[in-house]
Amino acid sequence: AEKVRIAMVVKSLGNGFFDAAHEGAKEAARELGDVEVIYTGPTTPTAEGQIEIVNSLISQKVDAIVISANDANALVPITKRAMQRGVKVLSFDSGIAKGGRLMQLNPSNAELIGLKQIQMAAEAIGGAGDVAILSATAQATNQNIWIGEMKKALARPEFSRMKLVATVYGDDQSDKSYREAIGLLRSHPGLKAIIAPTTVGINAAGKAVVDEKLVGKVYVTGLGLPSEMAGHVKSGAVKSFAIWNPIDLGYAATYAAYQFVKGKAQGKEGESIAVGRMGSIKLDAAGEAALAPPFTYDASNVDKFAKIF
Amino acid sequence: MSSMSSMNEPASPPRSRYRIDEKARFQPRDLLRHWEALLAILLVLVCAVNGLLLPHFFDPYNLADSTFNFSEKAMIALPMALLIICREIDISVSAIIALASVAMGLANQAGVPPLGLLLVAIATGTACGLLNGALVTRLGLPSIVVTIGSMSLFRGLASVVLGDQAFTQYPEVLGDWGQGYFFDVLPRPFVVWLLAAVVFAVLLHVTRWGRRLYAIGNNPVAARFSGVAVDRYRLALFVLTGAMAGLAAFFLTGRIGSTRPNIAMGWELEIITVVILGGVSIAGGTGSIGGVMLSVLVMGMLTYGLALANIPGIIMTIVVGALLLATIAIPRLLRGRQGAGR
Amino acid sequence: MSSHVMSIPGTALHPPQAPARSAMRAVADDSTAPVLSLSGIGKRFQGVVALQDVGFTVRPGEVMALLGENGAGKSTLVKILTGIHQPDEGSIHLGGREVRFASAQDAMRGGITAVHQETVMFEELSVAENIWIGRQPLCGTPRRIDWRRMEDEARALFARLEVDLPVRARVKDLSVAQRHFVEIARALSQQAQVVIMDEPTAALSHHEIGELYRIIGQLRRAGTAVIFISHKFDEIYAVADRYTVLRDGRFIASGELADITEQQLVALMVGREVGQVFSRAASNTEDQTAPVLEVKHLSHPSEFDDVSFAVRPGEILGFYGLVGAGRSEVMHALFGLSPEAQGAVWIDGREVKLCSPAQAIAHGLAYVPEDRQRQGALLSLPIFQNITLPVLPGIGFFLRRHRRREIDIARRLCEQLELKASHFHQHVAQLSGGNQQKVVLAKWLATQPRVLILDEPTKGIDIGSKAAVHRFIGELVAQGLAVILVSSELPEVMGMSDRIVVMHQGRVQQVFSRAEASAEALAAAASGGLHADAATATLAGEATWH
Amino acid sequence: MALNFLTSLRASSAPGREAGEPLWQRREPLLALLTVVLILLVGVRAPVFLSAQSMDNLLTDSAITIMLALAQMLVILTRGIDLSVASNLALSGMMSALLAMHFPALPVGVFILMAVLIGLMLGLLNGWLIGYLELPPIVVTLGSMSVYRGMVFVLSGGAWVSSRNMPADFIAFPLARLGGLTHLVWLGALAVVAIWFLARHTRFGRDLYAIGNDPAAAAYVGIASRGRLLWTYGLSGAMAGLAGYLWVARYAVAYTEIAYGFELTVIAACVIGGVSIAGGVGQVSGAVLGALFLSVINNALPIMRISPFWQSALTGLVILCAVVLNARGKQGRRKQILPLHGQKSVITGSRA
Ligand SMILES: Nc1ncnc2c1ncn2[C@@H]1O[C@H](COP(=O)(O)OP(=O)(O)OP(=O)(O)O)[C@@H](O)[C@H]1O
Ligand SMILES: Nc1ncnc2c1ncn2[C@@H]1O[C@H](COP(=O)(O)OP(=O)(O)OP(=O)(O)O)[C@@H](O)[C@H]1O
Ligand SMILES: [Mg+2]
Ligand SMILES: [Mg+2]
Repeated sequence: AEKVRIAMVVKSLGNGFFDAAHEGAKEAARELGDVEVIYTGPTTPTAEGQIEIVNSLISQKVDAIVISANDANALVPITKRAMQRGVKVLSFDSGIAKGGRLMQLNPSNAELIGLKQIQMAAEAIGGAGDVAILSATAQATNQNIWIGEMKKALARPEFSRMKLVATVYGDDQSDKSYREAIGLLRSHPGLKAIIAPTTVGINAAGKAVVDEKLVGKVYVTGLGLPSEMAGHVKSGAVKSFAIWNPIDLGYAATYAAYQFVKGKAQGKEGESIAVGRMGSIKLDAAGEAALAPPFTYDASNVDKFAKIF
Repeated sequence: MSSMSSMNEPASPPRSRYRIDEKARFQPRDLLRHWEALLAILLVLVCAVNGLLLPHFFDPYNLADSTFNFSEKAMIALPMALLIICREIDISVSAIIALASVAMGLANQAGVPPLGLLLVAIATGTACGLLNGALVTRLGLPSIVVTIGSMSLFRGLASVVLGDQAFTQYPEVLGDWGQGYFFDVLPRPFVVWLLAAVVFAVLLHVTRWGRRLYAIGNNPVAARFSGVAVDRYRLALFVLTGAMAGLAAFFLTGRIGSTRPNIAMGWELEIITVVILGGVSIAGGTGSIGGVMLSVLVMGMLTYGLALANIPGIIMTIVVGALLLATIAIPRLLRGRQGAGR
Repeated sequence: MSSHVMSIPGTALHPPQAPARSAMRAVADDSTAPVLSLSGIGKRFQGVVALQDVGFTVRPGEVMALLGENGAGKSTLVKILTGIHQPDEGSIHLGGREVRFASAQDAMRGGITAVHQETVMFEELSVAENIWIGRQPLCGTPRRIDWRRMEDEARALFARLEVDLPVRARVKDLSVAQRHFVEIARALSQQAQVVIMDEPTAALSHHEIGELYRIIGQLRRAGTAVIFISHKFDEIYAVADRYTVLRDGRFIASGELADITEQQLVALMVGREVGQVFSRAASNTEDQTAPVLEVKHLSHPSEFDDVSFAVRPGEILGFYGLVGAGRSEVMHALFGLSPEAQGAVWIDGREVKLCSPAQAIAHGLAYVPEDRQRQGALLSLPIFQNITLPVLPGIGFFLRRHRRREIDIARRLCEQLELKASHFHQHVAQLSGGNQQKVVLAKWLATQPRVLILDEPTKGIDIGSKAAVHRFIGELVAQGLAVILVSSELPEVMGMSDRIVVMHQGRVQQVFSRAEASAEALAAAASGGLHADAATATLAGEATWH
Repeated sequence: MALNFLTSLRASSAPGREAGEPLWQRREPLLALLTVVLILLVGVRAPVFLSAQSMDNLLTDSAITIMLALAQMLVILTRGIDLSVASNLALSGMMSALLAMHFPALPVGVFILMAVLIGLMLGLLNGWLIGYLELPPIVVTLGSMSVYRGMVFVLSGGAWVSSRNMPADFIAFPLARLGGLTHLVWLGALAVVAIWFLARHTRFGRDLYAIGNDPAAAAYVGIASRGRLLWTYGLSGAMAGLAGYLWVARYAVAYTEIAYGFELTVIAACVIGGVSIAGGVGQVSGAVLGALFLSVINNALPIMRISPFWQSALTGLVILCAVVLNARGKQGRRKQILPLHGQKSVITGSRA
């Protein structure tokens, strides 16, 4: 029979996180048997690049698209058209605004992610002190959502002794992130922690802390892949960081897309979708579902996972 | 001193000793010397190969859809070609798109109707072009230098206004223009581009304005000495480029239904690449709109084909870069080096 | 040292006296072996035959004049000899050995050097570096440029040339004439066996040419062979021993200059008899005719001051001065090219504002600039597009429909000027220097001006064409055109002009009527003095106003 | 006998090599002053910027920009431009990182040498196309910029090489200190001296000025432009290669997009430093100051707590201002025919 063709569109190629998600997708395809996965993404993380790709996927008449969007709104028109042409569109990781997709699979609950990062920071610095956020670009959708959640978490009484002093953007460029990190360290002498919800950022901040000989005084935490962060955990600049399992995420997203193609899922509120070995996921009012809380890595386990993703 | 004229003065103007033909004698192989001919062959080749290898390539709907990927860039390629013919360049075009789109977003929030948004976009682009042009012509600065600076400035202003926010909620009509069709088959941005291309082609190849643009690109000093208001033409071209970038911003904003400061990032180099592939010499004075149109189509079909084959975008940049190098290097290699010297 | 050089520039009538020639001729008698000999040289440019089977010899210590019409192939030959072009066929023997020059460096090493027709200058570099560029003396370890020695040697060169130039000045601050001397110094610095000068006098004024002759004399005495290219016969007879004539890329004749008259030479060059230059009778316009153009108190902050003059229809107003006197700048201002200039311009008795060339053209002015390459020709546009550029408004908006008219305009003018080209779509870059000048001239005649400003209009034009140009100007003037003729050639100014304005250091020094003008008086005024003969002591344009 | 056509010559025998305008009218001192004023202004707002540590970091941070700006200056002097530096940097950086990952036992010198050699090869390819095939530099380097960047992806398979994969001494070298200054600063200083010597005191360097002033004339005086161009782009490539290693090691990470868009920063540094895009004009001091100027801005903005959203706009504004100031300095210097006011005319007259 014809194979079900599911395209996985990622923010940009050459990103270890998505490469791992691709592994998960392939695992799902193997399990399902009649699925062909097309893994693709633009050169630079731009919405326009993804739009071009979705356009060509429509032309190829793929059955489903699972996409991690560079811009929640910019992709809506094109994915709407894809759905008009009968392509099932799901977003994962970084979502598309409602109306532009059938469902959004959050790697975890945004609230949990925000909370987790604040918790890690609090743990590292003993619950009190100045913290700063070093993000990717000011336009990155999910980073912005998490930053919002972090701010909410900081308002909780248990974090009342922590103060967010700055939010800066490193544009996912190592040199700019590094310079911004140094700038944070300089202009906020009392800074205790830098939270970077992006791999380039957490890397650069870790390096900056080491170079400034502030290991033990300033801690870096945030979201990153074990393989890319192992070095900084070793150096001591990073005590712990978090990430969800991208393999599971890719697996579940692909599995869910298959269910949509086969008509076993419609994307209605409260609907439960079976996603193989991950059990089932439940859609909320916004058509979103979340997998699991992010997993924390530290010196004890990072080397083990560094070999996997 | 020597004697006076020994020639009898003819009553009528003297016939010259030299005959000057109107045109060089036509030779069929001259046709192949034309860049446009090579591009046309390349286009046919690209389409044929794609059609053979990719089952979905020749689907008319797909072809129509594929034009959305390049129409906006192609709109800017037209005035950019004129600029490059005039020995100028504008690196800030994509930043102008961002700023114009932000202006549209602001206007939209203020309740300006769709037609007004178009005007706002074009007006913003025009203003940006005016700034570039004024700096280049009034202060005599090299355009590449000016536009590197203004690129940062324009995009920076967009980011000042928007911060980490985005403008959304554009009216439905904009989406129709951005990715809708005329008569359900003709993609609107593409049709607009074609119309613009015809206007530009007439402007450049038929009118005396166009003739003067070539003159300026050829030798700006001599053009000025010949009564061409060189700076006014330059200024007008920068303004025109800005305005077309504004127009492109209108379509792009409509197509993606939102505005962020990093919209259209990096387009300037793609646009310049297309123009150069179209046979417009970076040294000024040569090039044609036909060539630019063909090159837009070649690039469009090529990237579309590669995308259909799911070849990663970064490989595409290698292909495009190599194509650019090959198209300028191969003719030179074939002609040999005997054309060297002065 | 060199006491025989005329002590007061310009006192002698042209040609300036060349240093005693007979004494030197002895060096180059027939028995000497040739230092350079060419045979069967051929060169093609994309099908155009520039040279075909050219051969001649040059002996040490002789000055060989290379003659030919515009486009005869002289400059191409120079470029072949200096390694810039490679010949398609034929051989070059230097000092008895066959040589092949792959590059200009090769030729230099071989001992051939040239002052090219186009100026070869590096504006941002110092005078000394311009002389030694690519060959700077080195010293020390690591090997580095020995600046002091380079400058000292440059100074020594200028001392030898008896020219006073600061070696550290940047060339962009030099005048045209000064640049030429830098080029000559460069050529001399190479101790070459053969020095080629391709129209070296085109930008030099009268007495600077005298300096050049002296330098050629020095070379000759040192046993250097000189190939001298010029379209001016007075110079050729003053400086050269032998001649070689090219026509249409072919070798025509060679021989002793003493054995041939100017007429015969011209006949060899052109292949027929031609008329002579400077053959215009004074205009017959009475002084009462109202001037078509009046310029009153034109000033510029740095270039010129309080310049006033007037031209009547049917009159030629000459402008004479040394290079750098500011004549071109005045014309630029008049033509709307320098916004800083102040003053009044009246046309037909009404004051007009000339803020741009377009306005000037609209008011009937036309300006043929002196720098053909930079200001005149659009080298990679077709001939006809060059010619119609200033008259486009008169042709129509949609040019495609009027191609015929454009070609007709171009054809009429090109035939009158005897342009040598193969077709009208040919790029101007493919024409020889003189033919390019004709295209520029045609461009301005196409505007059918009422006042034609000619800035060195016959620079680099061969004798036959010069006659054509002069005759043509004469005809136009006879039809009521007013002409301003800026020229550094005394014979040309004196022969053509009805009145002559002499400028010096940005100011009008004196105005001469045709009758008053003598070579001595003009030259003296140009170098800043008032000549006794023109004792009316009419200062600065006063006389111009009736 | 002196000729009296010297009357229009004003610029004469000023002390120093480059005769001409007095010191305060020249661009470089002005720019130096501007940089110092900028540093002080930032210091007023954020005194920590003036601390020794911060200055040290500023120098370290500007080293790579300075090195690339110097090489770019040589290229621009010849009327060229090298848009491929950032891609070249990424490619040679990635290749040396991959090498380090697979052969961690090799000494650091080998990785540096490899990076330089790879950069040199990439640069020579540009140089060959530009010098020997006489193709326009902007087009060639635009093309190679895409190709080189794509190659980074192909070679790395899109994966990162992160600090875990790099040997410790590979990472440590750029920031290791010698006599109180980081290796990066020393390398930057070395590059300044070397390029200064090259540009000022070798035939190679002077030929570049000549080529930029008038390429056709350069051929007429026998300058072998092709070879010169080949090696100029080669040098630019080698410098980018070295910068590639330094970049990757300093930030302890290599991925496809490192230094994306950095070529524009480098060119902007040259332009601010008064290197004329039209060729033939430019000083080592200018390029260095231009690069320093940009580094000061880039380092100061984060420290000054200026809203991140204003940074790009401010950078653009500053570039435009610097360029406009440069242009104003250039205007008004034209030849002068009239004797200057209050100065007697300089007719030297003829010697009898
Ligand atoms: N690069 C070139 N490409 C094509 N044709 C050329 C080129 N250079 C010269 N020619 C042609 O070669 C012929 C000889 O030109 P050349 O410049 O040698 O003449 P010339 O004798 O120096 O004339 P003039 O006195 O006007 O300087 C001309 O017909 C010219 O059109
Ligand atoms: N210092 C200089 N720098 C650049 N260009 C110069 C310089 N001096 C002279 N020139 C060039 O030479 C031309 C002639 O100079 P200028 O206008 O000063 O004198 P002129 O009286 O017109 O001389 P002529 O017409 O005899 O050449 C100018 O138009 C200019 O292009
Ligand atoms: Mg010639
Ligand atoms: Mg002049």
